[in-house]
Amino acid sequence: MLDLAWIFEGLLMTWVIVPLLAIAIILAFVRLIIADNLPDRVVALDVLSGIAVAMMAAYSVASNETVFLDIALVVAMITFLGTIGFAYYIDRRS
Amino acid sequence: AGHGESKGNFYWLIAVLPAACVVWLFTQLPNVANQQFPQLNIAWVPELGTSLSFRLDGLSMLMSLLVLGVGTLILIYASGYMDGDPKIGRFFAILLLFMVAMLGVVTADNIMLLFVFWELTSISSYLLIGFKHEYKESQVSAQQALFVTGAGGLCLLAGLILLGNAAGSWELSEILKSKDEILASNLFPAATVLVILGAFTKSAQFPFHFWLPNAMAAPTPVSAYLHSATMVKAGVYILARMNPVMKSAPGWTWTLIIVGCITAILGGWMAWQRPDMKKIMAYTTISALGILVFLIGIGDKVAIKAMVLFLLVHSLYKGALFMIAGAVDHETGTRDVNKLGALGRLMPITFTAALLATMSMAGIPPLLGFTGKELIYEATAFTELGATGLTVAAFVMNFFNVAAAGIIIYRVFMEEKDPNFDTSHVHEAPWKLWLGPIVLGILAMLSWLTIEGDFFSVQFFSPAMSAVLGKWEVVHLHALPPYFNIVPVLSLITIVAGFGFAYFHKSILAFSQRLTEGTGAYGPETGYFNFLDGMLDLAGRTAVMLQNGYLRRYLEFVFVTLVVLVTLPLWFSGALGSVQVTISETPRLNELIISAIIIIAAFYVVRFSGRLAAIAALGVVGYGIALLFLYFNAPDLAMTQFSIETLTVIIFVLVIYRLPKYQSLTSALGRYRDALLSGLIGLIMFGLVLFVTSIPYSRHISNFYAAGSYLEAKGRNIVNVILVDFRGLDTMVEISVLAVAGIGVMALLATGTFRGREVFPVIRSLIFQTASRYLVPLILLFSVFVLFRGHNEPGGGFIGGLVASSAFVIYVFAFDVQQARELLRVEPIRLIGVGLAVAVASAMISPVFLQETFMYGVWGTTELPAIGKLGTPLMFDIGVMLTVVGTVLSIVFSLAEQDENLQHENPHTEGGNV
Amino acid sequence: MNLMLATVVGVLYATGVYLVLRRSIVKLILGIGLLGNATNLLIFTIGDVSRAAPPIISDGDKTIAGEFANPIPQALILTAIVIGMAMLAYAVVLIKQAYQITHSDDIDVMKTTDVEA
Amino acid sequence: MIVISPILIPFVTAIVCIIFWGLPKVQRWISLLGSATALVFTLALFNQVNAVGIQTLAVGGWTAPFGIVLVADLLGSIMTIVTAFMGLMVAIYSLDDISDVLEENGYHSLFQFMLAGVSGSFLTGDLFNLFVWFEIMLISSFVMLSMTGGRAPIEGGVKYVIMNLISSSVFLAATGLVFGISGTVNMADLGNRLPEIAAENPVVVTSIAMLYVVSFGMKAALFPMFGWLPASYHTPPTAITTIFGALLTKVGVYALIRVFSLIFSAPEIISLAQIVLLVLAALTMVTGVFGAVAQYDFRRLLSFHIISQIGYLILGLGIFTVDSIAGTIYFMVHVILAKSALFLVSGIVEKMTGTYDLKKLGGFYNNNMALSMLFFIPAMALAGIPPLSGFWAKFAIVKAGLEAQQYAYVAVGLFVSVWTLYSMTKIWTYVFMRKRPEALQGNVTELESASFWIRWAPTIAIGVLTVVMGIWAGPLYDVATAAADQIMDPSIYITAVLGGS
Amino acid sequence: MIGLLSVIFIFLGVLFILVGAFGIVRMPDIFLRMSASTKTTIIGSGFMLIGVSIFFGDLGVTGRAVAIFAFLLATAPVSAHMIGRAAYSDGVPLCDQTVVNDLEGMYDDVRETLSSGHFGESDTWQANFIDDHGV
Amino acid sequence: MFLLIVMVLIWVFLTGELTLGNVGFGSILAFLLLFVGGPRMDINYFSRKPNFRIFTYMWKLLQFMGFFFKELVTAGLSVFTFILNPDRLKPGVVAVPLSVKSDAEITLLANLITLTPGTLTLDVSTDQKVIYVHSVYVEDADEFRKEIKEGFETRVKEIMNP
Ligand code: NA
Ligand code: NA
Repeated sequence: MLDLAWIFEGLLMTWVIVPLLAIAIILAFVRLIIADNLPDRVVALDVLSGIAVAMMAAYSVASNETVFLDIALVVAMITFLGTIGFAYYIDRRS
Repeated sequence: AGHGESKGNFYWLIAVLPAACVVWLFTQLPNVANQQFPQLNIAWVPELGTSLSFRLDGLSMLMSLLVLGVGTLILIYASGYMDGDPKIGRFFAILLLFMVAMLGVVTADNIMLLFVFWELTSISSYLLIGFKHEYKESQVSAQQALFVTGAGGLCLLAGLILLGNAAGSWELSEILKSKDEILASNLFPAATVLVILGAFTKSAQFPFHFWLPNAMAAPTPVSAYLHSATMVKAGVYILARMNPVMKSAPGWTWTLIIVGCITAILGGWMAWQRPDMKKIMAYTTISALGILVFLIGIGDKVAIKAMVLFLLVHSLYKGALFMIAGAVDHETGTRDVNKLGALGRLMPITFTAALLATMSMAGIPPLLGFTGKELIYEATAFTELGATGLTVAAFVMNFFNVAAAGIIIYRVFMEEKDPNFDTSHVHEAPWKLWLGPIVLGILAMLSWLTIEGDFFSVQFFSPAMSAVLGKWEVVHLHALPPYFNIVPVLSLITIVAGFGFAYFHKSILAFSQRLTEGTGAYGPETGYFNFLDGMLDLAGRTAVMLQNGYLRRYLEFVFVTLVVLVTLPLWFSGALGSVQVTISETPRLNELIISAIIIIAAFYVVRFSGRLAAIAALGVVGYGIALLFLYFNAPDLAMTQFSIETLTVIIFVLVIYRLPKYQSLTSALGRYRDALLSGLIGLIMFGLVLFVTSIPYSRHISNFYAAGSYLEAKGRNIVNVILVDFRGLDTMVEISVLAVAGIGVMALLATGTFRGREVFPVIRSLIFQTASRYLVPLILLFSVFVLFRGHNEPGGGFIGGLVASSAFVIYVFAFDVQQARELLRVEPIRLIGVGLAVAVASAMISPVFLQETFMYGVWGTTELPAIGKLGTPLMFDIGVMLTVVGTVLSIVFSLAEQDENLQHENPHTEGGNV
Repeated sequence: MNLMLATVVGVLYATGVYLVLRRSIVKLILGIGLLGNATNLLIFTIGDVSRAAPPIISDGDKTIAGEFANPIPQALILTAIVIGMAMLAYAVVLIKQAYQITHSDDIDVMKTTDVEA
Repeated sequence: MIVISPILIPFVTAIVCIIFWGLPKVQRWISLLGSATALVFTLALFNQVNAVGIQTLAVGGWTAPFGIVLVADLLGSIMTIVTAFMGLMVAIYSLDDISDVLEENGYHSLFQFMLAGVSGSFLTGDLFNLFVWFEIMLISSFVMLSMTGGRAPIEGGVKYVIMNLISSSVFLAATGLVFGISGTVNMADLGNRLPEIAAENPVVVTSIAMLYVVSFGMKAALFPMFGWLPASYHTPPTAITTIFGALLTKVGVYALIRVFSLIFSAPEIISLAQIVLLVLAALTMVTGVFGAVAQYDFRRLLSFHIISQIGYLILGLGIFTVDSIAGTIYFMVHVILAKSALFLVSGIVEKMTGTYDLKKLGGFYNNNMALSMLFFIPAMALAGIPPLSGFWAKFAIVKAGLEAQQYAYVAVGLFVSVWTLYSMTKIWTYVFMRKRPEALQGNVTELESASFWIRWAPTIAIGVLTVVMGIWAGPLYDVATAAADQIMDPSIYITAVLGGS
Repeated sequence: MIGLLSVIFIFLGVLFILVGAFGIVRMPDIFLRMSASTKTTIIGSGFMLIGVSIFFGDLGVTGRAVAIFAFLLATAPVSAHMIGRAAYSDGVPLCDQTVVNDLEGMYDDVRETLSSGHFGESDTWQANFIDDHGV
Repeated sequence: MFLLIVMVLIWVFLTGELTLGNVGFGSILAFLLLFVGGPRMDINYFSRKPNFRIFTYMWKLLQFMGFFFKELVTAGLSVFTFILNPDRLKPGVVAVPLSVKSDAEITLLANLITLTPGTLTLDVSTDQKVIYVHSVYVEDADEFRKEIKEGFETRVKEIMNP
């Protein structure tokens, strides 16, 4: 029973949830590519990193490994810094 | 020449040394004659077959006597000639160096030892030719002589090595016994050619002869000693030495005969046209050297006999003549035969000496030169190699020698001087200058007189001749021809014709000089300079082509090399057929999507026209790779990749807006070419990855880590245990790399200039500032958490350090560097120092306190909350963390600080694009 | 899987090399960044990539049970990433200093040390 | 522990220097003390290796192939002696040559880190660890090269940095690939495993070996990948040029020797590698010396000579016999000494005249006999004139080459030797023999006493060694041969590291 | 059952994130995109983290999930604000549909200030407002 | 003090280890870190009023959080609608006068605004009198201002001034 549940979840996670997130990444990436100004790209990058955090949460369930949550925490924190850095740059050049 | 005040000097006393050696050599003559050759053998560089082994056989004895005997006289002479020259000490030093070297050449039994001395003679010759170093002529001539003899020396080196290898021995005495082995070697011809090249350059044989007349730029004692009596004979010596073996080489005989002949005749032809006494002597020296080679070429017993005797004869008279030229120059201030004349009365002793020398040169009894010339004719007149031709050649050689002798004695000492030339102050040279020539003249006479005695013929001459001949022969020389044949007739004709020519030569002088100059344009010296210029030109072009200043070109060279070399094995093995490719399991959708995004983003890094857009795309590549790491179970890696990528972006951001906008600079063709090249590299790496992943992977070490990580190294996160324990040394160096990067950035910014594009001040955000105040302690707390759990879960000192530094970097962005510094309280460099010290200290605990090895992990026993056991790896990780914080902050602080200074000091400086 | 990763590696190398060969100094440095990523991914790919568990020993276990991802390439790449970042950081600042001297994005301007003026 | 001392001492010295940040005068003495201590320990290490055999140290107590192992064989310990010696000499020379600003910005710790990197490269028995040592050596050199600031050091630095980063990338990729086929980066373990793998996959393994040729070749400044060297080496202060010229390229050569003798020695690989190395060596020698003769800058000329001499070293490696490797080892030590002495002389000349431009110099033969000899002897050593060090070096390689029947390459070597001699006489003529140009007359400053001895003492010491290496070549060359014996029989190394198996 | 519950939460989270991602592609200007993305990212992650916590049912995991969420909550609006003001001062245009822009002309780059305009200066406005709305 | 407690709590959350030892360790750690970050931080903010009533405050806090999460989910759902109907947007930037004064209050308000439906804080005026808010749907600017002030600003005041 538990095994079946795990298979169900595993399949769902691996073949539905995670790919859906990957599609979200594609969308954000498309924004990054088609953007015609830098702030737009930064937004896209910020969203990308947010999705990455979500991806890690999902992946921790998919692989039954809590360690991926740790990465999510670090990534959430560090990508904040990245966004701030870009914003600083945009401020400085304008 | 020196007209300085003669203060007198005692350098001549040094001559006692060679004189004493001469005496000792004389005591050894009987031993040599009994084939009891004195030997000395001391190991030197056994692995390279070189030993300090000397052997004094007949030929060595003859040469040594010349080197030391003439050397003795030269030292005395030089003491007079160089009197008053401030550099006389230097001169004697080099001269003595040469003497030792030359003595070494002729007495060495080990061929490499011989070569060592050989090269030393070249170098001392270089220094002596360039002795008057401020003159362009000296500089060029010295370099030329060294270049030619140096090149020849290298040929000789190769030849000697081949010879030694063929013979299986490096000792001359052994090599000469191993004739059969040497002849059997297929490298023997090559060895012979190389040895001949070495000898020809040294002994100024055509077409390498041109350096010798130019070498007359040296002070006259040098010309007398090196460039006539001794050093130039080294080439002849080596040919004579090798004669027993090499005469069997194909082409040896005729190469030597023809080259010797050309050299001898050419030298003679050039000699009589020169107005400079020293140049006349130089060319006749070339001529004489040609004769010696020519005789070795003929190679039969008579020829060798003639060769050995002529060698002695020439050294005696030519050494004397050079000294005389120097004496004349010393007293009159010129060596020009057109100006000089009638010196016989003013310098009677010198004249006497000159008379003796020129008579010997012309082959007139009672001087040794007479027998010398007799033997030459005897060698050619009865040879089986074409007596007529060779005899005619010998006649021409001898004719020019006689003519030159006549010109010197007649034009310098006997004919009227140039009326415009003032000789009122001219008087006899000091004794130091005439002693040498006189002694040599007397010796030439004495030896002729005693030539039939046992001492000369048996003890002195025969052993020398036997050495060249390769078998022991005792000969008895005759002062006068024992029986009548064509030889004395030839001798007589030569003398008459030669002197006659000397007397009348001025009438055709102008014409011949024009002829010589005309042909000289096609001569080997022109060739030499053309070669030199050509090579220098080629060198310059090569340098400019390769070192063109364009970094892109350098990189293209590298990448092309990479493509060629890495694909080389394919071409050699024939095909890809030998390579197996296995495709492992199918990728999942999300993996494919991320991979596709990485690829597209990578292309956009190339395509984007904005710099920041490109950096953003690069960030996507990095994040994408981090996700791949995540997918394939590398949590630490994913975490680090995310952090590093972000940090890189920050650094780019702090730097890049000062950089100019992109320009499209490369031509379309260039872009296609680069695209092709980079595509090839990509393909190669793709292929290598595919091939390598198709080879089964060995997990022997991975399994060891998995088994030992917790039980032996007390950590559950195997990656972290590898980093701080199994491969802790890597990490220790890695953090030093970080530290140095930090120091480097600080140093660059400290010494660099502060100019850049115009920037605008930042309006600080209240919201951000307030938020950071609360975030910073939380982030710091989190960083400590990451540090402590690293050993068992993803994290560790490195990530912890990055997290901690991010807190301070946030402060830089929210407030300014000053406030961030106040928050940190210490200089980042101190953190680096302490961090590294802690890391090293953790590694040193075991060796210092426990007699264990470096970095051996030691663990405490008490379990602490959230941390677990304390141990040196944890301490190491703390060191890592401190170093990382120090480095990141030293980089970010100094960059941001420069940024702020720029803003405050000169907000509107024009920098901008060019 | 190896085919996919090898493709990514190949593309990263190709784009990296292409950028490194540009005349623009900024592109040059971006190229270096890409090459660094390419190399890290290469090591990762050839080190027996696996979808099994992360190389972490679970609480309570003494050794790792079952399949696990190969920890060695991970550790090697971690070291390489850090070193790469240090190098890149230094290079970026150096490039900046160079620009402040030459006032040009064109690397071809920088040849005074090779070609005598 | 003595095995790690040549690395640890400079490493710790560097760290102590950082701790004394802000006190450059204190750092000076620390640096000197550290350098001197390192020299003592390297000698002791050599002594032990020579007496007992290869010494190993399993760092952290993790035995090979699981942990990182440091291995001191004869070659490694010889190279660490040279490193420590040159370190000490240049540390002394730096006291006068390095400006206060550089000292304040961490010169001493950078210098020591670089030495640690070099020694680490010579002693590590682990391929990836070698990469790491390379990197610390490189980044320290990056900073030292450009920290003076100004156009030339920065421009030179850009080329140096970018090309070395590419080289490191290739090294890392190659090491990754080697790791991928074998599962190990321990050199001895690789030496054990790779021959078998190479027999099954000759093409792949040989291609990977070629990546090492590219990477180490770049570091060693092989044709046509040497562009970074002449672009940069003449730009920093002389002390820095000297230590770079002495050690950095040699680490590349050392690495080539190590990987091809120990790891890629399988016949499938080495047969092709030999051809590649020989061709590259020949081209390197020729282009290097051509570059040299075309120069009119003292240090640029010498820089091109570094390249040319690297060609000789690789020639020895390419011939790949015990004799040729012994020659390469001897040559390496010789060329480090001779070239360094010349660089140091160039620094003395520059200090006195303010220029490195041959066209502006002159007159030293007349006015400064001691300096002339200080130049002439190492110059002749470099040109291979007996009985100085360079002669034996050249002779050994030529002899080995002829014995191995590589006639064409030997011919190239000899040809280049002539041009080496030529270019040395070029400097001799311009700087020493000829009359001082008028612009320079009266503008030559004699060094004050302290400055004089700081510069002269190390220069003399190195110059004397070129003579000692010539005169005392017998026993020294025996050591080189013993080292080469170890190199050419990888089983000695493997057994020492992995134990008898 | 717990598994199903967690999957539902996670799925909800993914849905939000997907919508947010659509948002940044579809919205006409950067401010609207941020409006869309900031919230969806936080909510999406929040739901997912709830799902994760349920799935593992472990205090440590829940703690970390809460920490992540809290951190996102604290940083995401700050990021949005920083990008937003940067974009505005960088001159990124507001879309054509924009009806009002009170920020126009308020930034003073030379004095490095942002003016509050008549909204801040006018006490009367304040007073009127208070009168009208009785705050 | 407040921050110290928060930090200890977070430490316990992170480590997932609710033992006396760990709490003690976390406290020491938090104290040390606050010592590092201390002077720059407004740590005395919450101890300004000595007559602070903890249970009342906790209740207010819970209320506040409930309101906030409700708004947050509403915000998320509203995104659904406006993404699907981009044509019906009426975006604009509105200046909202502030009655809250302290940095912390303004920041909290600004962040809350960003997290609520369709709004995004762009900046705060230098004199801290006005907050500029971007909204996806501005029918009436004054109405919008009112919503902000009545909704979040009031609650922020309450929660920050117990
Ligand atoms: Na005359
Ligand atoms: Na770690």
